[in-house]
Amino acid sequence: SGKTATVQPSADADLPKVAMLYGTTGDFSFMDSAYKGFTDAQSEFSFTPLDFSSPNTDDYQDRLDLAISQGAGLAIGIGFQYATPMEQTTEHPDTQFVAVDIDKGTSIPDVTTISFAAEQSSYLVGVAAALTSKTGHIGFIGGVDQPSIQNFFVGYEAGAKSVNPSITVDTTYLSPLGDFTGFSDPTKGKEAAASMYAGGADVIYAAAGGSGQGVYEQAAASSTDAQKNWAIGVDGDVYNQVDESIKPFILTSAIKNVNVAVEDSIKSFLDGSLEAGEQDFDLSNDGVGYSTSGDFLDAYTDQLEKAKQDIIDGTIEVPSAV
Amino acid sequence: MTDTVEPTAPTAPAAAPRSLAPSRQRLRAGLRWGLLGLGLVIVAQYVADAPGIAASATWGSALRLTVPIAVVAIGGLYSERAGVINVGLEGMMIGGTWMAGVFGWLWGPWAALGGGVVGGLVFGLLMAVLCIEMGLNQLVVGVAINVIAGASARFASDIVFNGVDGGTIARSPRIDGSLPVLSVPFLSGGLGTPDLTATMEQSGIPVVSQLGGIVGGLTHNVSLAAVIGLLLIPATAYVLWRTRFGLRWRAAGEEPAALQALGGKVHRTRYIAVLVGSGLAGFAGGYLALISQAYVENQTAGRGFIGLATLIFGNWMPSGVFLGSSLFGFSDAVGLGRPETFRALLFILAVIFLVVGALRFWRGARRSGIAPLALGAVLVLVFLFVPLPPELATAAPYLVTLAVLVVAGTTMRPPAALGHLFPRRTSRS
Amino acid sequence: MIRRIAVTLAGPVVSVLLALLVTTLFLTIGGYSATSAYEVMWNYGIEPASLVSALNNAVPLYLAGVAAAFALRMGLFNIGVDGQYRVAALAGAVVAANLPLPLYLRLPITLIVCCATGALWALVPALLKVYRGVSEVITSILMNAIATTVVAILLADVFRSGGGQNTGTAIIGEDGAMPVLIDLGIGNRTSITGFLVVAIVVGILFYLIQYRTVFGFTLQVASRSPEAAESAGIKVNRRIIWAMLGSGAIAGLVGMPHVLSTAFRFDGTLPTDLMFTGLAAALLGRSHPIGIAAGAFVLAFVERSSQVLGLVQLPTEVGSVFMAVILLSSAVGYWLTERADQRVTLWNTLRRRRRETPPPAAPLPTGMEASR
Amino acid sequence: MSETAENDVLVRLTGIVKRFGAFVANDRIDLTVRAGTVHAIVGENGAGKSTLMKILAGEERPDEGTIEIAGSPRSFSSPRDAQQAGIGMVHQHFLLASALRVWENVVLADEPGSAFRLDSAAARSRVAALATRNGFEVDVDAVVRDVGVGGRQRVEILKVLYRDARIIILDEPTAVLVPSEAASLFAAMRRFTEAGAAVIFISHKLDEVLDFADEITVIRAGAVVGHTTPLESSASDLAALMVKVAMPAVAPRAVPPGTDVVLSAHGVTVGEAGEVPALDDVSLEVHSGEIVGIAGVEGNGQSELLMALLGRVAHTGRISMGGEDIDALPTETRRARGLAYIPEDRHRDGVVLSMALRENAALGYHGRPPVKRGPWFSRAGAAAQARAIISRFDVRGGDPSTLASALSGGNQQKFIVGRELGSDPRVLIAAHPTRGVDIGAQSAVWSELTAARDRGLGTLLISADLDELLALSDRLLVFYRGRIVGALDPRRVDAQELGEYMTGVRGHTTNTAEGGAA
Ligand SMILES: Nc1ncnc2c1ncn2[C@@H]1O[C@H](COP(=O)(O)OP(=O)(O)OP(=O)(O)O)[C@@H](O)[C@H]1O
Ligand SMILES: Nc1ncnc2c1ncn2[C@@H]1O[C@H](COP(=O)(O)OP(=O)(O)OP(=O)(O)O)[C@@H](O)[C@H]1O
Ligand SMILES: [Mg+2]
Ligand SMILES: [Mg+2]
Repeated sequence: SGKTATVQPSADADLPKVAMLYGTTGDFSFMDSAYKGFTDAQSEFSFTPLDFSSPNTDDYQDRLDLAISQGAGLAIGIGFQYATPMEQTTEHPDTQFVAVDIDKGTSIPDVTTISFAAEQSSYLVGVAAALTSKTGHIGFIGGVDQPSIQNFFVGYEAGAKSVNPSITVDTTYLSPLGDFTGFSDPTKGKEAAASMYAGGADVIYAAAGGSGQGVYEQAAASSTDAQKNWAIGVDGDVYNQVDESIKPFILTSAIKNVNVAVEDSIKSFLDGSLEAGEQDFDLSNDGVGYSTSGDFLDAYTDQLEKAKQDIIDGTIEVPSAV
Repeated sequence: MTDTVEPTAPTAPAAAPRSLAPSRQRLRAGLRWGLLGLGLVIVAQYVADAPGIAASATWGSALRLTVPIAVVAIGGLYSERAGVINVGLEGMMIGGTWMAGVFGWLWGPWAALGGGVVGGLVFGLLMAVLCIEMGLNQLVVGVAINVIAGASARFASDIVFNGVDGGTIARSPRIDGSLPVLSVPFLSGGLGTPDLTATMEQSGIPVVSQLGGIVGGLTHNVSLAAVIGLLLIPATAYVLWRTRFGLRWRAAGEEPAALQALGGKVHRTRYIAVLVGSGLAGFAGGYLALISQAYVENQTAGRGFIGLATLIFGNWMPSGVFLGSSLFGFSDAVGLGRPETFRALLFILAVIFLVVGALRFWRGARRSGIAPLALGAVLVLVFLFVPLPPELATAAPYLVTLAVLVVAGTTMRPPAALGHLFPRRTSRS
Repeated sequence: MIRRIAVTLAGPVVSVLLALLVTTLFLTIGGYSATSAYEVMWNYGIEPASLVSALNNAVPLYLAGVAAAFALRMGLFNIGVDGQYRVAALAGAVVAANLPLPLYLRLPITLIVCCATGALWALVPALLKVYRGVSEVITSILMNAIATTVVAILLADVFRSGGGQNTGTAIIGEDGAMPVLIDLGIGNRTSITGFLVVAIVVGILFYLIQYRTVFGFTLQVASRSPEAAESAGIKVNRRIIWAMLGSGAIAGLVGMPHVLSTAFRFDGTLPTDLMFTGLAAALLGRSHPIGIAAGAFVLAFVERSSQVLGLVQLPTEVGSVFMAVILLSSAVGYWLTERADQRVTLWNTLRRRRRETPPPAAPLPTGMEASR
Repeated sequence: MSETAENDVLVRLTGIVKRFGAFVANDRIDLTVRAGTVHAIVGENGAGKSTLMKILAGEERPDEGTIEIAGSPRSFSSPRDAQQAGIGMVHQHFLLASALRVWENVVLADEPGSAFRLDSAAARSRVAALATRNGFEVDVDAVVRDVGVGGRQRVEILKVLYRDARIIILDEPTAVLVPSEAASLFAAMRRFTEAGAAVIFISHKLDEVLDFADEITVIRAGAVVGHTTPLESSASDLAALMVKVAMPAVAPRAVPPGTDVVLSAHGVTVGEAGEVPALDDVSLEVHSGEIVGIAGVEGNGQSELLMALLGRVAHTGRISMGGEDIDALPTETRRARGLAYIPEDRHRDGVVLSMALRENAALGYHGRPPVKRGPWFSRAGAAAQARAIISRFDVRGGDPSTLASALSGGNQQKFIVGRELGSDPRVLIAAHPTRGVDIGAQSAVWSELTAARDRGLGTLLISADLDELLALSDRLLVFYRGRIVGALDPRRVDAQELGEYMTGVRGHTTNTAEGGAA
């Protein structure tokens, strides 16, 4: 990445400007994925990137204003918190707004809202977990006890129960609502997983950002010859992120293609086809899904694909927490 | 070690270690309390139907969660015993995690621990120079170190880790390998011997299986880093009371002028204490990084502050720090487990509080018996009738510590010169 | 007099210069260009909208700083401001949204409820300190964590309004929100929040109580020498409780600018770092009301201007580094200026001595009777 | 004083100058101390005695001048250097870590043992042996916090002896001691000198200086103004040299004491339930215009009586002021009703060292004008108070904006006395009002106390200084083990008899003292 500070290149003044408004990278999930979409787009298309990151939780409006005042043609806000500022900023004739990861069914005039059906992918990994579990006991570790994470759990549980209605699903959140240390405390993640594995669960779905690392490590550490323990990753394909020694224990990951959403918005903005309105990223358009890296799910491909098709067809109604 | 939930925790450390004679008595008392505690745990397990409370997983977790808090608190003890308030423990710990990430990534797990110490020392040096040399307000410096450590760790990660394979702005590349784990031979399967405690735990026989779970959890597969961390506590007690430096160190925190008048070197003693303490805080950070096999941004999650609280809870005594941190670690482990385990903990607390309250009433100290009795009664009611919101479990360690403080109270005896600047002697000008 | 002002001003100036120096060092080592960073930050920071925003953002920092300072003057380290303001903000948001009264009644009641909630939360450490001898630092730390859980439970199970990812309380309408003080109307969002008035009132009250009343005097005595205080008829335990209550009451207001002027509800966007930044402001301003105000503004200014760093591909952490360094350098800056001031005083005295050519021996002290 | 051989000279200070900023604390001081002698240094408060001693003990560096020890010039860069040269100092304000044990305080920084082990057994036995050898009764394992003043003093001296000092400096060692303790200290001093050591001894009590010193050096305003021996001078000569005032003396009283009782205690008991009470069923009365003295070895209930009268501890029994019960009243109200208080330990509860004299003048009087104006604290009013105290009581070394810590101990004491007497109180409780105060100031304080008495003030005087008690009191009560064991007439009692009461040799327990010596 460019480390030398460059004052805004005026030579590129005629290039369209795309601003991305986000928190901070390094959460091993959502923000990182969005940021990846932004950088991928930069290498593929030609536009001037405006990178507005902030660790604060109270300056969403500021960042939006900044994007407008810097002449951005497109402002992509990452996170549901952008819904309100984008709704309240009614005058933005020269700037198109995209709000990523908004609740499904939210419509804001003149704004492209993108939602992800995370419960659907969670349903599928729940099916996978139930099929793989030998003990009839699986677990879920959430980073922070907030709706977006509860949503993963709700889908996961429904998926698992669809396979084995009597399955036990343990659940632990590492920190309460409003305390974000749960997303970055691998130590706690590891201990929570240790407790769950010891209590009989043999598959754990970790929707816990950076704390997930502890869960993955524990899956490997607590596996014995007698019992193999699995972990399921979230957002990106965790199999590709972890160390070789951990890979054999990553059953699958529930994928949320935030990067695709960001990159696609930029692409359609550049070719002039970006429309305001709702976009749902779900199983039907591969906006969410599950990974098969490691090929541990080969035996269950048919069941998983059927469940996926049923969801797309609407035969299965996946519950949601948001 | 079964006295982790010992009821009299905060009052016990007030007694200074004296001569050797009463030590056997204390051992016996400890044993007695330990057995009572064990009995209580067993009862709680059946009453609350919570196998988790006596499971080796819970006790193993408790041990592992205790270590970083105990070590960082001991680090704080070093500096505060010498008279320097250390609010910067969290920052030093952050420095430790970060440096452990670098060292561990480059040179493996042992280096990670060493790197943790180095990372702590960087901020310890800053604190020492600013507080001891320049005499700046120790609270200001502590707070500043916390802020500066957080900001510069991220800044430095951007430069060092970002773009390296497996590293990001919020994480170091993986620390490959881990420190050896130890188990006690013939008890918990060390050196390839049969794992007696595991057999006991699985036997399902009352008392035997719980004993197996608890002992097994505390002795099976304990990381060498945890062992080192725990050994630091008695080692610190030894240094504090059995070495010449220890005497000067205590004097520097109690009455530096007396030390100086006798030709001791107050500033040097304080430097050593602050630096050693920061190194230990960094060590605690390194321990965390080893658990996650990488530096992860914000992974200290406020443990430095908990360590500070534990230090005060433990009345600036190594034994008190141990009790405080194990209380915290145990409740943390329970909070991460199944909800009924948390209910079992509530039951245990309720019984302890009721017994303590009743004992106080019986001995005539009625007023001080009211708080434990009331709290115990409330806990019993909660245990019997109130469905607990699951969020409450995450606050378990804080609530338990607060409850114990309310019941026990303490005669806090901070070092007399804590926070006092001791100016260098006016030299010829 | 001029010298006193100069000395007072020199502290902060030296601090800022030192902070710039250290941050430049950081940036240069990191391979960034410091000057371009400062340039864009400054240019953005002095835009009217930025100045207004910095002013508005300085208000909660100021309140947090004053809350910390209120306890600090009694020698108490209220590290629990954090929990106090979060609990109080939740209470305030609920009251402001639901109280069926006109604004002129609802707003003051809301603020009073916030103060009361914050004070109540601070009462726990105070009582434990007085009756159980437990240091307020440890109980405050515990109460912060417990506040998180209590807020989470109340928000999730009781006060949550609406679904979706947002976990906020009900929206506060016009009738409950803080009116805008002035809308400067020079571009986007250049209205100054009415909380500025609240902050000024709190600052004045703080100054009067702490520096001008007998009560403030007794607090000072109680903090510096509890024994002397007791003998002089000052009840130290009561001062501890009052100081914590006062601190907690002010802390209760910290979250309200966000609730009543920005988000119009209590939700996940409530900033979580106000205590430490506020504490930094208090320390920068040496617990003096005007100093804290200046400190808060500087910190808010830096925070706001660092938003623009992304334009030059610089990480926003530069802002945090700068803020952290300024905190340290403020202490160092004061140290340096004090040192210099002492030197100057000594030098002046010696020079005056020499000019006066004093008699060889000091005048003999006169007997006691002679003076009567 | 015969001409002693030059090699007997242990200490020779020449031309010592010490400045603090622009202030000259020591101005070209010369001092010669010989082996086997007790050398006293006297001088008024703030004369620079302690400073000079600190220089000799290596704690301060002189700006000019030389130090010769046993003939060879030395330059001390730390107390350690001075200790190695055989110099040990007992400080005016004890330098003891009160949370540490006696033996720990003694061996600190010179511990027996190796780098990794402190040989505590050896340390304890060495300290215990040292104590026995010197006749110092002290429990080496006691925590210093629990040791009384006399004991602390012995610990301080043990520290010096432990380091084999040949030159022992005692800075106002007797200020806090009762006569019996002082006597044993002097006996010990003699033993040291007989063994060839030199003792340098600072005191404001001129009679003990004349009794025990071999040589006397007088310092005024940082300079040596005289050198003499007890044979050559009398107390009044010394006093004249020091401050040019006469010895403090109290004129026989002209006004008879009043008849109305201004302060009374009936059956007052202070103590923890189940323990021997520290103050046991004490009753006493103070009339207007009367000074009631309380004698007793420190720690026999005097402090508890003070605290009870002040309203700072829980007690049983009845206390009344001017006929009204004040048991239920807080300290604040008692003080507002005219109870003035000169504390035992000025640093503990007399002044706030880190505050200016202005604020200190308001201490205890912050609830009334001119300091309190409505709810406001009037800095001008407080400053005026401070200025009045400073000029009326000749407090030297500061103006209202000076920090209290910048005053010498004696001047702090004068400031406190001035503050308490300046408020026109009805009752004064005075504990050790002239502790650590030079003679000039002492006579000033005494005449203030008697003047106030003549104006009708009822005073309860607690003092360790028997001369003071005998000179000022109208009646004398003796405390022993928390009880009143004697009510004596100061005009008819001598120090010997008083001492017997104080140590419990004589005296039956009387709980009522009104009848006593009225
Ligand atoms: N760098 C250090 N790290 C750890 N401990 C130290 C260090 N330096 C000194 N100590 C300890 O402090 C104690 C005193 O050391 P120091 O060198 O100050 O002794 P000293 O003042 O020279 O004493 P003595 O005069 O008896 O030799 C020793 O017991 C030693 O263990
Ligand atoms: N560190 C210091 N800084 C500034 N002034 C000082 C310092 N130490 C002493 N002084 C001043 O030097 C003078 C001499 O002080 P010193 O303590 O030697 O007096 P002293 O003769 O011992 O008086 P006393 O009988 O009251 O103890 C005093 O005026 C004191 O205020
Ligand atoms: Mg002196
Ligand atoms: Mg040595």
